[in-house]
Amino acid sequence: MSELFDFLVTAIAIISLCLGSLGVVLGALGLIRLGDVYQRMHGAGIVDTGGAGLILFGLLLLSPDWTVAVRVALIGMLIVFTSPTATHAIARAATLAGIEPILARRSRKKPQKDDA
Amino acid sequence: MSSFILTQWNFIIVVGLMMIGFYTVVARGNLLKKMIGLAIFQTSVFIFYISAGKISGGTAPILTGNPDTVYSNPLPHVLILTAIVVGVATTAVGYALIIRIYESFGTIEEDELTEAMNADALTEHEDHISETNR
Amino acid sequence: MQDDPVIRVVTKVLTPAIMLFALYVQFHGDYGPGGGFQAGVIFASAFILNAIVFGMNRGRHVWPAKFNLQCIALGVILYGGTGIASLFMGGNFLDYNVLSNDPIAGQHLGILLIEFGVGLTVASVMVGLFFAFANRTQHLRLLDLPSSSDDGTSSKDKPKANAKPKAKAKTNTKTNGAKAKQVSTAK
Amino acid sequence: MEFWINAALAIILTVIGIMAVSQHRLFAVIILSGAYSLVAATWFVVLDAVDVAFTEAAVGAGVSTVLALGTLSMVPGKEKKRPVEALPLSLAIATGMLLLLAVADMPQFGSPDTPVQQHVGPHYITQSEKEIGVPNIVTSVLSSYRGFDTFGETAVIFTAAIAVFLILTGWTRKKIITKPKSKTKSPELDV
Repeated sequence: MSELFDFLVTAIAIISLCLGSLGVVLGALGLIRLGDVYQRMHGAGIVDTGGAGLILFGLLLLSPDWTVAVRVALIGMLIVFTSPTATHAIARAATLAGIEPILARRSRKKPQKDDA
Repeated sequence: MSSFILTQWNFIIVVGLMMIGFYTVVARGNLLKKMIGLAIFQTSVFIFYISAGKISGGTAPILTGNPDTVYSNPLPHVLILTAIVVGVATTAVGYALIIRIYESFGTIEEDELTEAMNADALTEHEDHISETNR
Repeated sequence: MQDDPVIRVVTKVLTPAIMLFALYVQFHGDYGPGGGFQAGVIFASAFILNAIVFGMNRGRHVWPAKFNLQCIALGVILYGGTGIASLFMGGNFLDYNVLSNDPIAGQHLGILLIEFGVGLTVASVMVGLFFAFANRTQHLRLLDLPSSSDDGTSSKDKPKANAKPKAKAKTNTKTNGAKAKQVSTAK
Repeated sequence: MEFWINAALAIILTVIGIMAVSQHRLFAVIILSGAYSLVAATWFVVLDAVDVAFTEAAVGAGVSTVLALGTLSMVPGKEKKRPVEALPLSLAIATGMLLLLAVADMPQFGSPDTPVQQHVGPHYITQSEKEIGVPNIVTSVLSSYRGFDTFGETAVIFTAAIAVFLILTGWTRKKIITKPKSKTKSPELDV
């Protein structure tokens, strides 16, 4: 019974680690490929929540003893606190600096939409 | 050749980073960028030291109590640990000098700076001449 | 930043956590990765965050300039004083074995003291460096000198910013030179 | 496996370095140098130097970037575009080639019997527990075996801080020049 449980926990951990790595890669790709600062923030958000969150969840399941688990949980808490705040600060700074979202710009200049 | 690349990989990359930093320090005229190039140069030296202290299959030099554990050499770590903090302190002095240079001459590009300094020296010279004539 | 509730609240929550983590790094440095240098930088980052979010004046209020200078000197004195103390207690300079009856306990005490000295110096140096850079514009105003960042910092004319301040600063130096001339002629 | 992590991090580091020096906007240069420091810190973890990685992440990527941004807020944000200059490039490449020759003579990476591993390192590793009693060998070497060294480094930091305070927050000679003028014509100057 406990062997099955261990196997399941390890399997879930490995799956979440793989998904987390995929999330990090996708987020990095989005950070490079997307158009303007607001869209790129979405890529960064995927790295923070999808990537780091899933990887930390996998590591939490795999942690050998409780002190390591507590540390991993603390790192997760830190990311939960700081990542949305940093995203908010960047978005706020961009708005205050007068940068318009690329979609708003496109919808205003409708005739040129096909060119873009 | 390929075995050379495989076994000395870290040192080859260190040389590459050193070249990037060196070129930036010598060729780029912007003083702030020179400082960044210097930081890249510095980091390449750090990686060189740490790579020299690494033992394959070793762990970090924190005693585990297991007598069979192989530890990497702690000495380069100590040297680099202090070098990093000293590096940022000296870099801060460089940044402060850049700010003062910009306030005095209005530019941080090297060639314009030379011109501005020459012009300043000329005006000071003229001042001196006019004062002595007066 | 001061009028933004999200950043303010998160800063207030995080600042003690950062300080606690710095203290953990400082005093757990004997057993895991960490030590005075890292702990000092992390401790300073708490104050830097506080100053960025709540403004330079409030940041200075929390960590005054005079206290900062005293802390920088105190850290170095603590380090050197530990060495001198071991000298007076019959050992060599910075030989901690003599600090206590048991050599191992002496080593522990000595390492604790000098790591604390290093941490104190590094923390206050980093805070002081940050304030020195961040208060430069204000300081120039205090000195009654033209500041270089009066124009060019507003984001809308950023593209033109590398041509504009140059011209202005050059005129500034010229006017200063003119002032100097006037003063010298007045004498 | 370890080699491939090593290789990937090295390539990322080189790419970030080249990107950082080829940008003309200084803001991008500074942010990329922060990313460079973080990747270097990750590499230090792979190379078993956890303390160094910790310091590099806190200092190189944190405080150094903050100071650079503080400087950038007072100087122009763009670098004057320059062509790639032949002489410095050839100089850098020539130095690199010479160093590659030296690298060929270096002992193999990661081997335990190099000269670096022969002298004081084994003494620290084997005797530290008996002589110092602190599990983290880096701490014991840093503060006990090489206490003089660290004392010197602390003094350097102290001196650098004093130098920055004198350069940035001290009085300038211009103050002495402008002061008599501000006394005579204070209402005009206050505007």
